[in-house]
Amino acid sequence: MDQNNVLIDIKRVSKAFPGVLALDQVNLCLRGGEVHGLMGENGAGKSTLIKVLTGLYPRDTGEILFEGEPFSLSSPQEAADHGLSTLYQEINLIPALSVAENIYIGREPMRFGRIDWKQINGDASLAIRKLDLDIDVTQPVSSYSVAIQQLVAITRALEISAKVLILDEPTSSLDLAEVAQLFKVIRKLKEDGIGILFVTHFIDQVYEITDRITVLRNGAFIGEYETQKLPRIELIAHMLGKDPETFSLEQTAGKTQQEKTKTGQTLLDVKQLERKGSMMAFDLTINKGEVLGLAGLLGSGRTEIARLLFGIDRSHKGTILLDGEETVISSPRKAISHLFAFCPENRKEEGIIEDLTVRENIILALQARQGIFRPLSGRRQSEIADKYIELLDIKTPSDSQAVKNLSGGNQQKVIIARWLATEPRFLILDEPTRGIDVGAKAEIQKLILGLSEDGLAILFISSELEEVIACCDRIAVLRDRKILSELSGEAIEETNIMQVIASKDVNQ
Amino acid sequence: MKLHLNQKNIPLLATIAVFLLIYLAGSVLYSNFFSLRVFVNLFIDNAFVGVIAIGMTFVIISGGIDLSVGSVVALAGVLAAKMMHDFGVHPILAFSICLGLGAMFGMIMGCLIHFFELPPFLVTLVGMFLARGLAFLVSLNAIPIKHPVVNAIIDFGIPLGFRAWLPATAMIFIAVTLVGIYLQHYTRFGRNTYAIGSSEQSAILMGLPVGRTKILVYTFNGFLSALAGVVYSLYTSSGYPLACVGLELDVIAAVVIGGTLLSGGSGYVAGTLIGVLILGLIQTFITFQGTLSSWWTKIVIGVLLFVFILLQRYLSKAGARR
Amino acid sequence: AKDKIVVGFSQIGAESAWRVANTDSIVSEAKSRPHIELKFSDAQQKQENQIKAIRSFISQGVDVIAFSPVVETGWEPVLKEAKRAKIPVILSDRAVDVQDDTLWVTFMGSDFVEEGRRAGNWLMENYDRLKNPDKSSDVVNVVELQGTVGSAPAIDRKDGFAEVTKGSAFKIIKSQSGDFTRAKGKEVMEAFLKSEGKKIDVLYAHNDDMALGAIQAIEEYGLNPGKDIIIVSIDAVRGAFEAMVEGKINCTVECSPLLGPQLFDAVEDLMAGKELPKRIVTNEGVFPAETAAETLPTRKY
Amino acid sequence: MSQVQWLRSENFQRMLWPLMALVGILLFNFFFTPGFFHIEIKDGRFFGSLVDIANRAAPVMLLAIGMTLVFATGGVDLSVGAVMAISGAIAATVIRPDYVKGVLEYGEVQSLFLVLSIPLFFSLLAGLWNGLLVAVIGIQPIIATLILMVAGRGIAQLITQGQIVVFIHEPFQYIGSGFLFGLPFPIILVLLTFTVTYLLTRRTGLGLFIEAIGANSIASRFMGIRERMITLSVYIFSGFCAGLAGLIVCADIKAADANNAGLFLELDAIAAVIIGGTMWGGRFTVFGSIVGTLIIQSLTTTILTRGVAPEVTLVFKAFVIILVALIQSEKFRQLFSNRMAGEKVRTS
Ligand SMILES: Nc1ncnc2c1ncn2[C@@H]1O[C@H](COP(=O)(O)OP(=O)(O)OP(=O)(O)O)[C@@H](O)[C@H]1O
Ligand SMILES: Nc1ncnc2c1ncn2[C@@H]1O[C@H](COP(=O)(O)OP(=O)(O)OP(=O)(O)O)[C@@H](O)[C@H]1O
Ligand SMILES: [Mg+2]
Ligand SMILES: [Mg+2]
Repeated sequence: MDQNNVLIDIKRVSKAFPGVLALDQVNLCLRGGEVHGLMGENGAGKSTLIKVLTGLYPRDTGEILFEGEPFSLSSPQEAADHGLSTLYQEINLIPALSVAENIYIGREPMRFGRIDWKQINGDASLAIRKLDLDIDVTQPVSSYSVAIQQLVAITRALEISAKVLILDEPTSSLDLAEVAQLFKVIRKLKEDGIGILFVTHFIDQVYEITDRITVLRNGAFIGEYETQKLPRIELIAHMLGKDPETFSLEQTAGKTQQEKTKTGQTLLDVKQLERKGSMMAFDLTINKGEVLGLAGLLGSGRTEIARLLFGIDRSHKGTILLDGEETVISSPRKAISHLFAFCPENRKEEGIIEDLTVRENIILALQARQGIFRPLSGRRQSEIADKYIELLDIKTPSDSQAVKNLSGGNQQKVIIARWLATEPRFLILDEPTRGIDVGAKAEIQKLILGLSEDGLAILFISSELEEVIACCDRIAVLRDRKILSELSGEAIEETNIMQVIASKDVNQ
Repeated sequence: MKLHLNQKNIPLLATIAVFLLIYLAGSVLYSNFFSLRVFVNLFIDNAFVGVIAIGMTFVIISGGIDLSVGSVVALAGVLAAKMMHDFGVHPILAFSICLGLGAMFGMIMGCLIHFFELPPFLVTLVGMFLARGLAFLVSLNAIPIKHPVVNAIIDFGIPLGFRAWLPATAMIFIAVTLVGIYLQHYTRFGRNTYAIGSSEQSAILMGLPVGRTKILVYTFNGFLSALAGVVYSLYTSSGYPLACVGLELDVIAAVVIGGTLLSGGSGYVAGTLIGVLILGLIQTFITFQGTLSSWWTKIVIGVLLFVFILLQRYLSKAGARR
Repeated sequence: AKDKIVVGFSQIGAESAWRVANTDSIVSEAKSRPHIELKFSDAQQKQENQIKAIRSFISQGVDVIAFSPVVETGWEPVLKEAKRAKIPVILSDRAVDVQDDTLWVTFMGSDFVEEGRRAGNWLMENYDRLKNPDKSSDVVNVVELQGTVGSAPAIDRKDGFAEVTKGSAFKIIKSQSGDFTRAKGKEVMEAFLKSEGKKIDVLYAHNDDMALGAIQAIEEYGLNPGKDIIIVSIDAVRGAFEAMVEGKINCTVECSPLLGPQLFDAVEDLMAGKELPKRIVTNEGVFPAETAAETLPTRKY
Repeated sequence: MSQVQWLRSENFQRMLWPLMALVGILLFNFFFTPGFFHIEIKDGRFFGSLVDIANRAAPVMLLAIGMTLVFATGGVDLSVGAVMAISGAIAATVIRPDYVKGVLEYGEVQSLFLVLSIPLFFSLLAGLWNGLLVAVIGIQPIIATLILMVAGRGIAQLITQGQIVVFIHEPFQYIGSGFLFGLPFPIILVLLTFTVTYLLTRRTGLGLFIEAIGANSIASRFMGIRERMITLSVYIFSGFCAGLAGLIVCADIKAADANNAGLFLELDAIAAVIIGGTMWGGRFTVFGSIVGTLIIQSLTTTILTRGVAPEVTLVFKAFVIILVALIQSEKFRQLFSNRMAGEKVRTS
């Protein structure tokens, strides 16, 4: 690699927010033709560094050189003009506009003084196919699931012919096939000499794609390493700031293999539930003290099942038996009254309430269940909030920080905390560990398993197959809005799941 | 025949359907209602409302609002009249100055909204007070405009046959609508307004020129308000400081009836055109009815508004279900 | 072929009791004449609505158009259109400012400037007689409650009053808009009293409603309306007569809203082909408090 | 919460700047309007400009209290002025049922209870109507309430037949011009409404729910917050506040003026709410709206007492309000403190 081909050189940049020193003398050096990993725990300052780089936040001190020239941006617009193409962590698209337009807005091809819609739609179809996705690009982006939206956002970033490509957790809700496709594209860009800054919490992906890694911890610069020369365990040690000896890499496989003392009691028995146009009739039983996983590809209908069970969408046919009694779950409120809880996959739109504080976000669901006239006292609120801030290790200067000021991973933890605080009987988790760092992910998985041992029934949805396998007692495999089969015990294995998904015969 | 219905267009089609329905109802109920002349009158009488409504559509799509428009119409009209009447300024020059000032007025409001992050509601409310106040300062009295050039413009028109006549003001309305459609669908400026209104944060992160677009939107609307002021003063051949009190609500109503969401991010100029015509039609209905007392007039306007909106919702739902 | 005379009437709105009485008079008079059909349209205080209404009358093909203009200017284009359609136009209550006076047939109603003059004249003639003995008549401090800023009656009534009191001992020390309403009249008078207090000798209100509101403010302030502060207002609605009987208003200048009979007489004459005078003056008076008790029962509005 | 914490809290910060603006306007008067701060006690009643301002502001304060909650849910209520007119018209008609038919004699004296409860009942109904359109049918608030804004005034005029219904009813007049504990009764009513609203929103979960709905209604629904119920109630409450304001105005001038009561007051209320620091869809402060109303009213009173020419009034008002708004804008303040801040960074 050409050592002199330095595109961006960040030197001793600091950035403070009220109560937080988000970046403390951070350095980063990105070269052309490399993929550079930016690693760190939740709240380490990765996203902030990117935002400082692209001019969204002014930096307090420090210097940034772009191709050797001092460089100071005041807005992402300028960044784009300078050839920096950025995918920010939260999916930032315009929900009301079409997929095609989202990809090209701001630099639409013009013809005779007017936007050339034909070309936009044509180009967009081609562009999106590079990621192996085949969707109608004229539909509004909001009609697609989070994963697809993420792919659209990635496509937009890739389509900007730039010198620098910055990707902040692009893969957080993608499954293996999509990730592989994305990496193919990234490698090609790399060959073209583009510098790519890549943020992720998936260690495997870092080793698969990056050339060098910069590690941040609590806003401080820890070091820059060649990926090949940095053992995984050391990388994690740098990120967490612990001695490699004190922990083992196998943290993730949290499942206590000793079979739980299964009561075998059925909590939910779903029979032939169907919603036209979104989910074909399916049966499902969910037992107390058990984690049931849903596996499947993009758009296979996992989220749809969760929404049906939580009363967000109404079913057209079929019944739900709760503790053996037929129950109609007509609204989230009804579901919550049965002690259900639902952690949605789209945290920005359906999860957090940005302007409210961390404390308020945590206690809201509990308060909603208690009703208006049994308010939680200020002290009780703080107690609950503090308990979960500690339990989930949420990084925030105080519980009265507005939740929008938290890092992505910490926002996710707030949502989990919200539902744990309601002490539910049945917990639906849709991509619960999206954007959560390795250490915390293991903690959360442990927590979930612990809760299930106490009798909580859990429906677990994740695009990370590994995680599903590690956490679940049974797994239902979906394809094309249909449950194909159910695996349990020994049969839970990656290859088995893949086989079911790939099987041609739909009639099992 | 298989109609290719895009999901997005259903509300717009529903609005058009509502318009046709009432027009039909009127034609059945009242003689002389179904005539080219009554139809063209909708464009003539509502030209100034329509011109602003086009600008307001952009403002509302960008997630803002502009309450100052009615006052700016009055200010522009009275200022132009004053310049012509008292200082003998040539009408073309007087009108141009007003258009420039209107655009500037809008731009200042846009800057306050963008740079100081003040709520549009408040800034434009202040703009409404200010413009009205300035109009009073220019003249407390209504000022007649008597100038051969103005008269020539007023008398200019295209005969359409059937005793109907398309005057300059209506042509301005139609031209502005066409320009609006072009800006909205075929320019980056237009598309950016959608982005800002749908999610300003995302628009910033996507590197769109948020500040420029926002200021431009208010500038454009200020310009169109002044243009509406010119249209209004041609329509009445005078300038009147108390003109168009409460017009902003009519305009917003027209835009919203046309299917634009007040929360920003969606809507169509074409829808607004229909919205303006629907409001005009309600009035035509009432004058043709001709026996309503003042209070029943208000109640009936309210009821008709309600019925149209219900009908529109019902039709778009029914359309979406297919 | 038509056996009825169709009259299109465009009213300003229903912004005050006076206006309502005006509408009432016209509508009920039309009802009482079997061969007249009235198309009534309320413009909600907006000129643009009036223009729309008139244009709509033209396209409906009415026989006569009558209207009370919101404002004097701005009627040229639409009146030309009416003329082209050969529909005669009658103005009521306010004149219009057009160069070509063949655009309208006749104008009936009040003269706002004249009303202001009458109020001023009455005041100058009667002040000495009514004033508190301890007040001087060398300098008389007048406060004025104006109507809606920019509206024709407000401008004209102010001008008329100013015209006749110019150079006299009567000085307007405060003048604010009370929007022709009671509530505003009360609020503004409170503020006047706060800042000028007992210095105020006379209140001139552009309509009775504001005067009635102001009376309450004066009473609450602890002064005697009609004695400590002489009150002159315009319109002569029934409420003002009641107040005059109690001695709280000293004089009100009539502005008669009962134009219905006159209007339809004119319409019928017109259709019968008679020549109408360009100006039909309404019979109006000045009512001092002394005559109030006997006039009150005859007031219709 | 300790005091220091409270001073730093977001809630206090949001109220700080409006309060400063109010103090500024009052200080101006302190120096330039003699006797402005003079409060005297006559017959156990407080008199003075400050009391007057609060008293005059009372109706708009009530509107603003209701509007604050509506605003926080991401809506707006344009119909408040019309509802004021309806409520006053009904009250006057209850007192003199046959006045509009030309009967000038009073019938039997109506009990105060009826005179108050019937108008308030219909105000609640008006609020319910708005709420149904917004929360159940899903019409955009500005249009939903515009319907009642237009039709409501028509209804009020229909009730009074466009006439000004004057009346005498001592107990009812007390609502508008009576005194209690030395203060004008409207002020007491506002204090009462404010306290109840404050307790209802801040001592229960309601306030938080309203803010949650306004900030993110989807997420709120997913959490089991009764979004529709709450939105509905908020409009009903706004209707009630408007009705109460209508009664005050009507009792104060001893007449129901359906044509003008509450005309354009919705704009004042909206301005007050925004100046007071409430966001459209999100955080709200009822106290801030009270301060906002006081700012506008002290401005109006200042204009009236200082004798600003009526034609200049609006221009003057516009400049003061925009100044008040700018002081509240963080960006604007930064502009002026930039030099200081710049130095701080350099030295650190
Ligand atoms: N606008 C802001 N205001 C205040 N604090 C902020 C703001 N943005 C970020 N922070 C704080 O800065 C720190 C770094 O946040 P950042 O988003 O950079 O973390 P991150 O490394 O991207 O974490 P994650 O992996 O969870 O996305 C966090 O403690 C966060 O709370
Ligand atoms: N391939 C696709 N083509 C068109 N629409 C899709 C596709 N995938 C998903 N969607 C839309 O996205 C929404 C969510 O889909 P679904 O619940 O099936 O996703 P999922 O199985 O949870 O997978 P993921 O959330 O990972 O995309 C649905 O409304 C569906 O219309
Ligand atoms: Mg991040
Ligand atoms: Mg999903």
